[in-house]
Amino acid sequence: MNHLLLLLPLLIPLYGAILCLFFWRYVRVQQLIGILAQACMLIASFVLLLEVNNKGIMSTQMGSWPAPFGITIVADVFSSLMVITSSITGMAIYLYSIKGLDKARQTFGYYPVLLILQMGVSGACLTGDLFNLFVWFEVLLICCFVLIALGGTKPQLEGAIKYVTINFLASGFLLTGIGVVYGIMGSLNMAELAVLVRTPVSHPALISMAGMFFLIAFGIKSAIFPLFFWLPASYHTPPIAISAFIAGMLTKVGMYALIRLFTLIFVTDQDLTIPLLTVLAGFTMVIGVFGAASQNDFRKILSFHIVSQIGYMLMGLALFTPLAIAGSIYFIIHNILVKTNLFLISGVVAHRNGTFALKKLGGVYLQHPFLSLLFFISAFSLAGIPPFSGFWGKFMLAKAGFEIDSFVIVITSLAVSLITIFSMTKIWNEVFWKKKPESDPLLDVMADSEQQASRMMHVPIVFLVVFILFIGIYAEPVVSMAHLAAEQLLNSELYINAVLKR
Amino acid sequence: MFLAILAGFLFAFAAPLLYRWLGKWVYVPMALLPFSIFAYLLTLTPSVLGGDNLGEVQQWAPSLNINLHFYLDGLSLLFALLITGFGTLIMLYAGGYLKGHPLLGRFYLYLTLFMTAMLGLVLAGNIISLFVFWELTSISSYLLIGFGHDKESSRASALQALLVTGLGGLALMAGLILVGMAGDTYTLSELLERGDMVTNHALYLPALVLVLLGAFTKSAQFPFHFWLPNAMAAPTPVSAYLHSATMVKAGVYLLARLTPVMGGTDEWQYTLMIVGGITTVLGALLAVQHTDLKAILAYTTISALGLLVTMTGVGTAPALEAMVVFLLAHALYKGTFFLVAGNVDHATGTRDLTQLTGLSGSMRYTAIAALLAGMSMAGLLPFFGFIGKELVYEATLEESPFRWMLFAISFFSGMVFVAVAIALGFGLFWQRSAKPTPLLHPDKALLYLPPVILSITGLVFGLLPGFLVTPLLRRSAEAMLGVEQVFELALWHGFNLVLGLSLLTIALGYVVYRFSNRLQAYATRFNGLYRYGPANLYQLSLKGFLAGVTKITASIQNGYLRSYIAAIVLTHITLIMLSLWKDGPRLELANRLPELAQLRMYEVVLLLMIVPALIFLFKSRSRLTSIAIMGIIGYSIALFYILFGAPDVAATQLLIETLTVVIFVLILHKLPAFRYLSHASERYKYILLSLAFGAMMTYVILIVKQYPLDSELKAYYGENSYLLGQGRNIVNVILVDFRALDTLGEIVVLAVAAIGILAMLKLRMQKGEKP
Amino acid sequence: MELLLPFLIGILFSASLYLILHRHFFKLILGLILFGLATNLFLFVIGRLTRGGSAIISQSERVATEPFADPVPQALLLTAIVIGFGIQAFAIVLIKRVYQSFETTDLDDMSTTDQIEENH
Amino acid sequence: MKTVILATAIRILIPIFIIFSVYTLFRGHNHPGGGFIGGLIGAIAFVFHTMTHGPHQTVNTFLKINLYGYPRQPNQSRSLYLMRMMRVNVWRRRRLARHPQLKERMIRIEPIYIIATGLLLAATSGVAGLIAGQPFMHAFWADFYIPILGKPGTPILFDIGVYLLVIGVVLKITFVMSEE
Repeated sequence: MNHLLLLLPLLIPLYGAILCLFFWRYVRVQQLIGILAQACMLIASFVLLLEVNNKGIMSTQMGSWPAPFGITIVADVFSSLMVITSSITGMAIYLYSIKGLDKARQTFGYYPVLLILQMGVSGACLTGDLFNLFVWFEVLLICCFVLIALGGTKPQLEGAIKYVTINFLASGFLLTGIGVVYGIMGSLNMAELAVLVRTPVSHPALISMAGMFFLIAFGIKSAIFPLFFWLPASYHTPPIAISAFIAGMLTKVGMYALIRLFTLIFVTDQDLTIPLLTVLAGFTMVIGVFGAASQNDFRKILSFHIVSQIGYMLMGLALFTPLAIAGSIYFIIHNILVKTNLFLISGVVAHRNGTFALKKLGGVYLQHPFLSLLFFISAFSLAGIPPFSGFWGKFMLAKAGFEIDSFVIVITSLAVSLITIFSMTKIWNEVFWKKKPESDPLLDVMADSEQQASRMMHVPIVFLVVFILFIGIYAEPVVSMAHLAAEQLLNSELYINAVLKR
Repeated sequence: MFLAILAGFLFAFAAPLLYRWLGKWVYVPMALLPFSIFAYLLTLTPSVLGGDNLGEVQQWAPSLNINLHFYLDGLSLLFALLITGFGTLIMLYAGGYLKGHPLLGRFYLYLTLFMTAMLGLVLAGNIISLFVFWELTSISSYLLIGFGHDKESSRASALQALLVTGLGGLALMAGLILVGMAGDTYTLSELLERGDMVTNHALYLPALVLVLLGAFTKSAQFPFHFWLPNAMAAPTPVSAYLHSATMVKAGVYLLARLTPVMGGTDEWQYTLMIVGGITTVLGALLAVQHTDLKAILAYTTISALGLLVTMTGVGTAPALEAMVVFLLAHALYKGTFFLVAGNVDHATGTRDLTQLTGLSGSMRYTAIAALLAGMSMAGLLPFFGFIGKELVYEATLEESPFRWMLFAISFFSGMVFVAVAIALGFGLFWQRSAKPTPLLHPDKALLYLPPVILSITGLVFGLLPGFLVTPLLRRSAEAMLGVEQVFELALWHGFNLVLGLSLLTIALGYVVYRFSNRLQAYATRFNGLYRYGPANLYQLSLKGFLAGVTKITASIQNGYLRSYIAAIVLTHITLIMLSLWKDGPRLELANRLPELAQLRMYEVVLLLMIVPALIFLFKSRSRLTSIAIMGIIGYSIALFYILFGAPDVAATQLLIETLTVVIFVLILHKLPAFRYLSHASERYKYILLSLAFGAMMTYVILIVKQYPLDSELKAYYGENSYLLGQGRNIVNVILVDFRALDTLGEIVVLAVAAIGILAMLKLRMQKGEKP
Repeated sequence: MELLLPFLIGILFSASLYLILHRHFFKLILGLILFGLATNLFLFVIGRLTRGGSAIISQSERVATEPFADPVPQALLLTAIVIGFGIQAFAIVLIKRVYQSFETTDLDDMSTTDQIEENH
Repeated sequence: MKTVILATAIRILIPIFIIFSVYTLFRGHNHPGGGFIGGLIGAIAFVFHTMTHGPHQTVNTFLKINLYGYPRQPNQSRSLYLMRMMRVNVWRRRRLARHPQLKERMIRIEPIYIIATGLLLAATSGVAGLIAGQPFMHAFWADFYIPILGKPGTPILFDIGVYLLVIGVVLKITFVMSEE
């Protein structure tokens, strides 16, 4: 059963995508396949999470080749949490896309690409092999390229060119990094590498040098300072259904890889990495939130906030205690759900008002009280107001920081969180509370049928809010799983034994 | 208790629905909720007064040691009764005040949410869950202040309140975490017994600073007092409830709650006394300056809060006793006054003191309530306010180095309170006037009943102090002191110094009232000082912050791809150098120089092909030439792969190169002629950066290759690829068997690329996208 | 040990980066392709080189005999080349579309999505 | 580029290319070659065809199947009818096409479908292992040789999937591009 269970998060979207390709011309059928695949994904990932949570780390060797010679697919709690979060998000995105994305885009491969994107996420989270990780990242990358450019409007193209260039470089760095690792240690299996770095080697500095390649590569992909530039340039350009998923998921997968590698492999030179990561985390938070505070566009504010929140996750890694890493993991999950949801809400608002610019928006509070409530919950979750979900992550990180006397970074993170509150209330004030300004007649045409359609668009938002509220108000299950995940990460023996079957 | 909180939240979210069903009668169920909780708490009172501290635990987040502990002792009972009792009246009052408002349902939602949060705050027995409720009060207060959301000023005030209390909230969170670390528990009942452990801990000082920051922002202490008057943008029921009786007292509650844990040290005492003292005086001063009813009330509230903080800081038994009594008295009369102000505003449409006069004729019951509250506030004899003031004076006159200072502070504020009490309780209504202010509508029962009830309560408590409130207040003071303490409240203490001072206060207060016009005129001269006040500082820093971040962001996210790439590559180089800096291996190139002698022909040839090709590439301005040169470079590299035993790679490289050239030709042949766009100023910088990057990569290869590599993979594949993998071409066996998953991923990439290219060339959105 | 190859790779990296840093997007795409080539070569060289013997088990043998080239970097390289091709093809088409939409070849003209809108 | 000589040359060369590409595909497991290289070789043949003749011509020549059919006579046996149909479609299509009762049906092979088939083959070759309770991509080999093609097994199926996909991808890309 293990073999199948571990592969399902890869195979379901893959077969879904293949089916979609066969029904290339029939959008309705593709929608159906998509929903079906999403439902299966949800179930499969939930079962996987339960299994891993109960039985510990599971692994399966591709092609029956013993590790480290083949490729290992391995699931610990962290990766299962990522997979289930991605399938929750994926479900929401699908529900949204049906009404929220124009038909033209849907006909040009939107569904298969989105499914493959999910496959890439699952692959990146489940693989136990460094080069395979690279491959899955390339899958993610090409899907993002395609999705960001899908439709080819001017801003999209402009965003895409920056996105493509910088991420292509990142892939290059990643590949060179893998080359360096292979050149030093002669293996690609992550568990095997973990063993090798822990045995005395003649040249430890080389390992930390290799680590730097990965830090840069995944740093670019997860948008940490000073490597994040592509994100604010591109994430807000495609239609919301696309940016919501990319914005919610992608950077966090990069963060996943960073956490995985820097707890498993690149742990030898912590005198260097920990201060370095701390500094980067601090700057990422601050610069990201500054950017968000300066923007006046719904989506751009949200995009810059991604950067800022990546800083928090990095902070957890930099503090490097079980609690801190658990905090990071919790934060990642919270952030994926909340960020996706905020993007979706911005999409619904823009769908009704025809714009994302704060100055042209207004009056949503009176027109759509229910949507306002949904936004309020999500926004204040993001801002970390208790009892919503962001609080727990913030709390765990702050506590972990205090426990090892890292006062500066904790105070920074709290200050950043205040500015986050500021920019969320900015959206709230401008979009929801403010009276709608005298609007452009061009923007304001919406037929009744479209109003109906936009009511359908609430469904995914409610779906996500349920999860957000759940992990906020009843945080215990996720928190305890995050603790377990952190324990597994820091106790790399568990991982090594599960993969190498010792 | 848990059920009470839960019911609160349920009712809160049911409020909009109830409004839809019940229309204007929605206030009935909404008032019933706090009333039943009030009644429930009353049933618990005997056991609390008997000395039991009731506790209750609900599991919440046990893996973080955060549980929903509830803890009911005298102090929390006092506050809880205040919250629910006053809450009942406010719910009724709001039903009248906002009758017909389209958003009444939402208003009740926020108000009930707030009430529940506040109740949770005072009942919490775990400091983190206390914090959770604390923040909930902040956001519900935000929503209530911004209730009139059409107005820019409302929104700005709401934001201000949220930012200031949010700042405090974050500090408080940090502080409480530190307290928890110092006391090794978050559970209140345990913490209360570990006072020494906390105060002697190394983290005590930072924890203290952070906790006080939280308490001071919430309770509008100097220099964070400025948000409170602005928060009066909220509808009056909110001002009365949140910004006078309950939420602002949350800070005071926190200080009182933590007195046994963190109190008693010099730092605690001095900070509280100094900040509280400044706030008391400042609030009183500012109150005199204003003529807006709610502003006056807000500033006197600030002053009263300052006095409460000061008393908490003094920390002696009489001081704490005075504090709880004054707190209750203040809540009663100030609440009344706010409701009265709301009535006046509602009925006349104005809140300006100078325009209002002679209302007693038309608003009789409101006038009576105001009179009673005024007498209590002024500290006249049979009222509860009198007891409060007596006790405060007594406490300040205790033997201590600061006694005169403390006395002066409380005396000054008392004087202003008297003046305000006369102005509001008497002048507004009972002063004869030739032209009473006309009313828009007659006084309504729902509007005047709550203040009347409140003010009468003040009178009853004053008349029968021993009977009704003493036990409760005693238990509260004991909760702060941590020891049993017997004290009795009495209305009449006999003729003594304190009574004399009280009389003096009243006399001087009357003088202030008489000359208030002149005082105000005089005070306006100092308006220039506002420029240096914290309110203005807030505005300036907000503006400066926005300008600053815009500038920073514009310079970092400047839109130029090349500067992004330059930054990334620079970071890359820096980090690699950083990692090799310290005890990194040194490159020993010197002893490998002889290898140069074994230079192979092909290496030289390759170099001779590629380097000139690159030079041509830079020089060339024709696209086709560039493409051809790229082809040459690609083919040379393929050649090189052949030489090193990689025929598959070479073949793939060749074919791919061909395809790339084809694609280039198909796609780019219609582009315009090459113009040489360059950036002369930056060119040298970029050349330098590129060289550094190349050098780094070279260095990395050289240094990695300095060490031998024994790859067990190579050996394993060599042995097993035929025997187990059934193939002689090891590379192919790796691709389709050993590492077939890579290949699967790779073909997926290709498929997606094809879809992408198809979509990009075929799908052109004509008009702007539909989001 | 091939001493010149690392330098050649360095030169390739330098050249590609310099091209990428140009304003003209045709140069950008050339730079990207060159960067891909350099990366591939880097991967190949750093996995150690074995001259001559390719990683193919001859008909007479059942296991590979030394010296044979390390097949691992080769396999990785093959995957990387193909992936790189997919991405490059996409990038080339992207450039084409960008040109059609913007009618400029200057990357500096494409900085609108990063700009901050005024709110007043 | 549309010179007659080149066009003719390419038309003649294409079958050779395709046969060679299939050969490369199958020998790849033991000699240099394999799905990728084979696929690329095959695809490049089509690419040249497209460049010289245009995408429509390529589609018409290689990716279009004309099927002919006529309704079954009531007294005709099913098997006989099927035989006839096969004969019509495979051997004598030209001549029988003039038959008045015949209906012509054109099937165009979308390259997307080739891509999908390739992916399906590659993925399913791995699923075989899962069905047998083994890990994904567990290899199953037949124990006999087929001349030229070698030993059949799931990895070979995988390689065929790769081959098809590469052809599909390159075809799709070049068609779209040359229509520009």
